[in-house]
Amino acid sequence: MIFMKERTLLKLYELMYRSRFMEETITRLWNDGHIYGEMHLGIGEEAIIAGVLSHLIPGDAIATDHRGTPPFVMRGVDLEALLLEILGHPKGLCLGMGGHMHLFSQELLLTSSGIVGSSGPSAVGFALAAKYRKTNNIAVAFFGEGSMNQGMLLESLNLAAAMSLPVLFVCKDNNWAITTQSSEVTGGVLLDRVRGFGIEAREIDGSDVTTVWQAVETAIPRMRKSTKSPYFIQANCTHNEGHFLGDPLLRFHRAPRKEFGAVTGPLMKSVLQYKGGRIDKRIRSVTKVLSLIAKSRMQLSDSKDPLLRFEKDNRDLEDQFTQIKSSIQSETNLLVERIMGIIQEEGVL
Amino acid sequence: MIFMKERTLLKLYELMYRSRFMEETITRLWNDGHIYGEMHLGIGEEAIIAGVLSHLIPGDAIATDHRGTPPFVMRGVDLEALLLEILGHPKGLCLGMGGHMHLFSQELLLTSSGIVGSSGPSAVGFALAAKYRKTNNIAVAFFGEGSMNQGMLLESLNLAAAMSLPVLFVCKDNNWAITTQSSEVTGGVLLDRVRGFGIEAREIDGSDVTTVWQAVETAIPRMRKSTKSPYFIQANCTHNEGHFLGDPLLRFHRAPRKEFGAVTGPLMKSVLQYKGGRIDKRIRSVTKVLSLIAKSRMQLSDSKDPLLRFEKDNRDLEDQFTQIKSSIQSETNLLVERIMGIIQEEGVL
Amino acid sequence: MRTMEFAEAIESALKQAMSENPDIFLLGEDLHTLRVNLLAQFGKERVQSTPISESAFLGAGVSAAMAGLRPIVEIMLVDFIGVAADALLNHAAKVHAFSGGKWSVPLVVRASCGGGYGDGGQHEQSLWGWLAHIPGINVVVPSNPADAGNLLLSAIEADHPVIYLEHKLLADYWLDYMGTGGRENVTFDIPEAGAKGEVPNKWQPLPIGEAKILREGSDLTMISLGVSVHRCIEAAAILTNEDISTEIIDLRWVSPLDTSCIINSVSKTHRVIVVDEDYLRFGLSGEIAAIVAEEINSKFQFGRVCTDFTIPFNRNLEDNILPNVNRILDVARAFTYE
Amino acid sequence: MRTMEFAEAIESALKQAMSENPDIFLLGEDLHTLRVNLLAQFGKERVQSTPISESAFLGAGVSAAMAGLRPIVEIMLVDFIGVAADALLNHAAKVHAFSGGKWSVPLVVRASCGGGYGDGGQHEQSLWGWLAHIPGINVVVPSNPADAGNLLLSAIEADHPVIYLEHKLLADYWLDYMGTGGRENVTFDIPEAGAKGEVPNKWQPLPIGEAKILREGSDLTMISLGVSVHRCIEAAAILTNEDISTEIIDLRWVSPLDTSCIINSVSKTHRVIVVDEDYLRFGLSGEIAAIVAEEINSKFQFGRVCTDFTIPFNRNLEDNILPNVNRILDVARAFTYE
Ligand SMILES: Cc1ncc(C[n+]2csc(CCOP(=O)(O)OP(=O)(O)O)c2C)c(N)n1
Ligand SMILES: Cc1ncc(C[n+]2csc(CCOP(=O)(O)OP(=O)(O)O)c2C)c(N)n1
Ligand SMILES: [Mg+2]
Ligand SMILES: [Mg+2]
Repeated sequence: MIFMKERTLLKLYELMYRSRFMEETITRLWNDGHIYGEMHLGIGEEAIIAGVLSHLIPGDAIATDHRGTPPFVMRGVDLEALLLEILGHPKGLCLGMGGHMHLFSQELLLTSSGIVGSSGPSAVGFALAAKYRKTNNIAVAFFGEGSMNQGMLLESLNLAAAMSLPVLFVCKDNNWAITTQSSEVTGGVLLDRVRGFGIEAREIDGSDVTTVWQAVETAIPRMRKSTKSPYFIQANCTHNEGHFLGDPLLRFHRAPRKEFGAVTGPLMKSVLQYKGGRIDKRIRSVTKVLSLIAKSRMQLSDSKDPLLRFEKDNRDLEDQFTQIKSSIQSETNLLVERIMGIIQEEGVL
Repeated sequence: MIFMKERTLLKLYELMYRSRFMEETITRLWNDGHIYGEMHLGIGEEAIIAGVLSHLIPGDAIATDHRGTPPFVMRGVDLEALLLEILGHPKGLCLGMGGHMHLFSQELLLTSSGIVGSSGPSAVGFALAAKYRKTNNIAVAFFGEGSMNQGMLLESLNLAAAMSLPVLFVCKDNNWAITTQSSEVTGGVLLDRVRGFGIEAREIDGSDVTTVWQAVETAIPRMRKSTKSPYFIQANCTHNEGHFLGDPLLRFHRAPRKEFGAVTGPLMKSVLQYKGGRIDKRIRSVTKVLSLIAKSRMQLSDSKDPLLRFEKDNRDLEDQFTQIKSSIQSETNLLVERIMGIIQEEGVL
Repeated sequence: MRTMEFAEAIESALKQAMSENPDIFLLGEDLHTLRVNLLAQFGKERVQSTPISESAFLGAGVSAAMAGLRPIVEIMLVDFIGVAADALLNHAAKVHAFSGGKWSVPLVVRASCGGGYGDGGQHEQSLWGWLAHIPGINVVVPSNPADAGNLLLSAIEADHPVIYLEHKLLADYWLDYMGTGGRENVTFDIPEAGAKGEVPNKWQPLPIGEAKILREGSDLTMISLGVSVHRCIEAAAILTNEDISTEIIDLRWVSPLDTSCIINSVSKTHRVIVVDEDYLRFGLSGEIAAIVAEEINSKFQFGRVCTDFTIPFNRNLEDNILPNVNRILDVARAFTYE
Repeated sequence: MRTMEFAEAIESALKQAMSENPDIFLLGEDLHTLRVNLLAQFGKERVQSTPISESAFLGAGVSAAMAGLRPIVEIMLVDFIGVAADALLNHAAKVHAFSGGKWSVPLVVRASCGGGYGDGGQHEQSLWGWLAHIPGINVVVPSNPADAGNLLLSAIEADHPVIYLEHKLLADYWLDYMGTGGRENVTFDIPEAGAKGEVPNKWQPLPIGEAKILREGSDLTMISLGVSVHRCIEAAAILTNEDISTEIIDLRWVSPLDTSCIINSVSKTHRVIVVDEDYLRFGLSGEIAAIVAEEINSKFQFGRVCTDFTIPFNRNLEDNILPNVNRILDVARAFTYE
């Protein structure tokens, strides 16, 4: 096992739990109808984000994807401003203009975007700026494995390699892209692909924060040196809320009777429709869909939960963990109270 | 050495020479001011094109890049229509609407495009159609090595692999993209990159038509089978007219006095300008530019010319070659005469 | 006649078309779930799921159409078309012209569009005027179930590229995915007549470029499409009480525009408000002004209610940036009526 | 005052700007040759050559600008912007809005544009109206050397994204590369006053969105930009002989449009012709009609001379698709003059 200072372990736990509790809070607010539109959480990715962010220094930039909340929380954005933003409040971080997919902090060089793959070019540009200014800063791109088929991300791998830029590409691999299993639409092996661009790459267990921490600890110092270069980390994870809150696949497992009836009616009608494909093909299609729904259940499992795992691996720190948790909880709950106050008072979302 | 039937060798020679002589004719017409705009030739690529096309069957599709003329000639497009099109004449293949970068033949499933990388998606779509229709046809994409950094081409590698489509990707590698040496802006090794997408890939000498012929002979049958898959060939070549007719880099070597003066004046002025970068950087920049110009000279060499090479390798066929040449020459010359007649008569280009 | 919801109508028309023509197939992300019923009926060759590679698969759709098939390529949200714009701009739109009219591209690009449900500025754009700027492409935007089905057939049967946009406030599954997520405590201003309505027993293609007069009037012409036509209907009802008689044109086709329908109406009313959820400038509303100005030989009053800014996430701000009834009324009331 | 050619002016202004502000750097394909003089003066950190990866390096330009630098990202020909449109549509244009106005993107996108030299429909587009449709981006198109230099400074100094388009008929090196290729036996209709002219000794940014009246007149307003303003000047001279007094506005900025300049002029003339090399529909010409119709309380005659089709390769066809003097005269003469 990797040797890490207790202080570091506690710091990592704190980062992860703060993000987790914030997103659980967001879930509650979303369920209560206080947040409109989609809500993509980073629950399940905390080990990856914390393991990376704990190595960053001031001036490093981070480009996130549609799951921007954890990096924003862990990088130290004012939580009240962040939560207000996610609620769409005019006093939010972005005056309510952005919402959870379009969070921005100039001060901390943090961006996000709802366009798949765009964190690649974005991180490349920040790294370019760092190199141009001859600082030792780096830029991190967070994205999912599904994004690895998006042209601009592939281009940005090459661009970072060809221009020798200090970009840490972090692929959070849950093997799902909405309801597509990425392995079914991805040719070859991602790490080979990345190495084919001349970038050093490594696959790690993204549910284990100490593994992530250690991998990044090795990677980053080289990136900061005067001979810059990009680095790529592929880290597995699971989103146990599925793609977003209210994920239609997961709804099956959570409210099977209601959902199943709504879907299988039209589905069976389609299978039995007079015109169409050969019956074996139809059956194969339905089987495929059903098996997809079945597979989506895996996401619900807690076995890959980075926080549970960390707690289990560090039983000796249990007391401290409990303390961290309760202080974060009460902090966050107070925050929510204050915010709901603001919202109620001003009467607008 | 590969054993090939004499008939095949002569056929290959005929294909190559017909294209060569056509493009030499085009060069003349362009030099005489009968053709407007840019003119990208495939001179130097003939071995690659002929080696691939000689294995195609009716119904196979070809997506070309900005150097579409050789595939159009070799695939058997009506040469009068083709040449009239390149001249922009309303009686041309595309009624004068396209010109050499936008040639289209629906009958022969031949397309071209001036947008770098677009032959990738285009070939994928044709292959998709072939597979959809359960034919044994394939689709070929021709593109340069510079295009290997364009997102849509990278995406199309993955798409072909993931969907198991019979696409033959042919990368014509001259290591130049206009005035950029592609190796300087390309991370890693192209073949690795391609294999990383799960595509079988091979590098060959593109100046030797028998090598190309043999490689494609091995690749294609597997692609036509019911278990479809893409294949990638990287074949080197040289364009001894540079990027296009009137290539500014090559003009240096052809009219050094005139061009050098015109360029070095402002260049030296810039180097000596009061404000700017440190003097060593400036000198390094100029050295870089001069060395680029020097390197561009390599393209002028005949040593990689596929026709000369083929003639040398097949001295025993010299007489037949001479015969083929003279009959193509007289055919083409007659064609040009006829066409110039049409143009003069109708008074319009 | 039967009654259907908007998305149901699209699916029903697709089923009819796919049953009749084996050359039609679908290509796009997540189609095994988004089009699960079609998958169940037609099998996976006809409903193909792709990686997140819009520029490759839209480009592939162009050449598959050139090969004689009738691909319907889905771009989930029209906002994402930016990553694949070249396939439209330089390929789909140009092959017919480049080939001297000899080779056509019978491609349908299907995408969801529009806002009003709190998803932010990268997911709620309309962009129909932007896309229609490119010569060689048509754009169609249905506003109700009957049109949704019939116009889809028009798009499929056209021998040139047609972009078919379905508004997320009308298509229930989109709104469920992107807006409610299965919740019952969030609501949106869904125009009922757009979300559900009578549809023909057999789907029939409508003529390309034909607008529809939803309401006749003599004082004022409102020209709109998609969800906004329903805002116009609401506004027109209010204006009736103010003695303003409103004619409403549902364009249906952004391109080609039904110039004569527009001209006829404005020749009568001399007042026109374009209500267009796409961006204000350099788009549809301007084009309509130009057409009227070119063709009408007398003074007319012109106003427009469009989206003039990046769409905010905040629901209040969003509702005010997108065309709404009050903004329409403001413009209508600012006109002079003799 | 000194005299310069169009491209020389741009380079000269760039030299001035880059000397004064170390945050300015260039990013794009082949810059080591296209910008060789700047490379020689400033070194390779300031003039960076890229692979053919427009979406990545334009996207990178956006964040480099967000990091406080002043990147000038070159897209060789504006026609190629389709492969990188997302970076403009959803990023460059939106960061300022999304961040609640807190984070700006001082990015310049530089590209060549325009036709008239026989390069075909994928290399001769203008697209300025297309790009200007997106809120959050400005577009500028100079028509002469003095403006070319000064407006480049305006673009660089702006704290938001500006697309700077240089017409290939004006910029000699582009025409040499793409049109003549060193030949002396092909000629093009290059407007002399656009290709060469007096320029200030020190470049000065001009106000953003300020048009320029090139010629005063009372019967007819021609509104144009880029090469087409010179076609207008030619047409106006001919119209003088027919007793038609023409006012010519060189917009310079497509976006923001100089609304008051347009309104003032048309209020006087009541006749307006937009001469716009970009595509006819859903673009600049329509926007101008809308602005006039919104603001002017009387009848006006409106006509436009634009590009209404994929640009043909054939030079004759091309010359007739692009705005030309005869087409301008036709429209002007079809107006009624009391
Ligand atoms: C260019 C583009 N195409 C499609 C989408 C729709 N979309 C949003 S998230 C997503 C899946 C992304 O998968 P992945 O990158 O693995 O991230 P994950 O959601 O699994 O974290 C898709 C297809 C989009 N936002 N942008
Ligand atoms: C998307 C796009 N970007 C840039 C260009 C300009 N351009 C035309 S050809 C070319 C170089 C292509 O290099 P390569 O693919 O190696 O082909 P080669 O010319 O060497 O045969 C470039 C950059 C273009 N046509 N399209
Ligand atoms: Mg994923
Ligand atoms: Mg090359």
